[in-house]
Amino acid sequence: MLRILFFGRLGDIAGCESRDLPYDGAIATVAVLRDRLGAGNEALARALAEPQVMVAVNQQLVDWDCSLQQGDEIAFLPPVTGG
Amino acid sequence: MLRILFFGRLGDIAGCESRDLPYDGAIATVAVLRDRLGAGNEALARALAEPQVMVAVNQQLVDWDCSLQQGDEIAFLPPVTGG
Amino acid sequence: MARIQIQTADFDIQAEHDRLRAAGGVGAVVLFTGLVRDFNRDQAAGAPPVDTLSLQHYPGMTERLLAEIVTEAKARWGIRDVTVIHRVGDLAPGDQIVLVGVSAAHRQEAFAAAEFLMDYLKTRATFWKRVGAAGRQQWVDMHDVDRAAASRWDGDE
Amino acid sequence: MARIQIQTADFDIQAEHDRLRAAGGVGAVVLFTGLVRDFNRDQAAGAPPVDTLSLQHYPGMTERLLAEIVTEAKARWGIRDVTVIHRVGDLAPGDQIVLVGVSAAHRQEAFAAAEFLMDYLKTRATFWKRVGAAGRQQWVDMHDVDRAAASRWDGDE
Repeated sequence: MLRILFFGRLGDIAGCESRDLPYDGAIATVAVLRDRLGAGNEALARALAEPQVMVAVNQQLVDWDCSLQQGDEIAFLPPVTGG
Repeated sequence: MLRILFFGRLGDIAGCESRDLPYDGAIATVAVLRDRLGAGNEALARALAEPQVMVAVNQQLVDWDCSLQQGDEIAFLPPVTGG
Repeated sequence: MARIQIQTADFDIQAEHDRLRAAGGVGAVVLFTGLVRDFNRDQAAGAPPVDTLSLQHYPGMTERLLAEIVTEAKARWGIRDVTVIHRVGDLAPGDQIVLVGVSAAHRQEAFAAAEFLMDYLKTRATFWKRVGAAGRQQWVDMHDVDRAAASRWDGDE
Repeated sequence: MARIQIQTADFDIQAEHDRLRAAGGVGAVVLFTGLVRDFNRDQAAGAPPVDTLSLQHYPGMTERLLAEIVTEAKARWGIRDVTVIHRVGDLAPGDQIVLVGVSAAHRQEAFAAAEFLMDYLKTRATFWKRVGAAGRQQWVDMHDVDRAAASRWDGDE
């Protein structure tokens, strides 16, 4: 299983703040996961492809070619707006 | 009468924080006053001649060639150290 | 020393000031407080005023990022103590939202570290604001001015 | 708005913060507090620690200079409210000595104005410090670092 988190407006576009996805070996990288999540939702595909969106795996910022493992937590992060 | 104020270490050197001096027309400018005050006290003459010492007449900073009038308050100010 | 808090509750200025002041050799305390304003920087003229603000964050990751930012500030400046408190959840205009406090021997270090912490907090820490105005909810965009403010610290990394 | 005070009494951080926060449209409050340290910047190694500090000022002129500095800060930055409180008389290590507070819509203005006020206060306002260590009284010299800090604001005058 992969745990997927959408923060900020990405949650609105995804229709949820978190979801689980069965892990399979074909989801080799975060980029592959992003494409799979966008496949059924064109607005989400566009939003996740925006250059300012960042991704964290197990709470560490990573590049889009980061590989995934069973049990990983993947968070999609729009530009932060705290403070 | 002229009212003369010495602040900071200038008070220690002058031996007082304030003194009155009878006004006479010969004290044409602040520079003349400074020289007269230093005439009897070489340490004070040296201290008042230091380039960082400033002078105020009636609580306004002035140049050394500022002219003086009966009743003026003249303050000699070493570099400030508040805050 | 450092105190890092993410909380729904309000914070107490006097208590935080007392804590920062208690570190040894302190000559300067800088306290920054951010408040919920009743307007937005880029708000169109005539737009309804903001009446609610809600703060989301990424639990776990936020704490770790704030700790990193504080560690970086302590490495850059000789500071005595640091406090970062950020509220989450629902807030109203005028509410206190964030506090950054620094104590140091001298004011230059305290000011620089506090500004650095705020700039990095605004551009790195995983918080997201949503505002409501006249019943309509909207996620806030990152301000270009904040990005520019944070980038000024990059030169000497 | 502005509050300028020269006083022997201590000041209350919470009350000053509340006052600054009460101005309309405030998104940021910066409070600077200066404390009497138990050491001097240029103190020789092994010198006895400072145990008393006494502050002299030029009544009337000081108030006028502080008002000028505050007016200049308000002309340079869009700030909502300003507080400057400076204590005079006898103080002890750890005591609060000066408070500069600024409230503004945005943090950049609040930080810049507070730093400007402190830099100018340190180099222009007619206060003089005398410290005592091991029974010996000594007038404090102006720090070169303060002169340099103040001069950075001169470019855009």
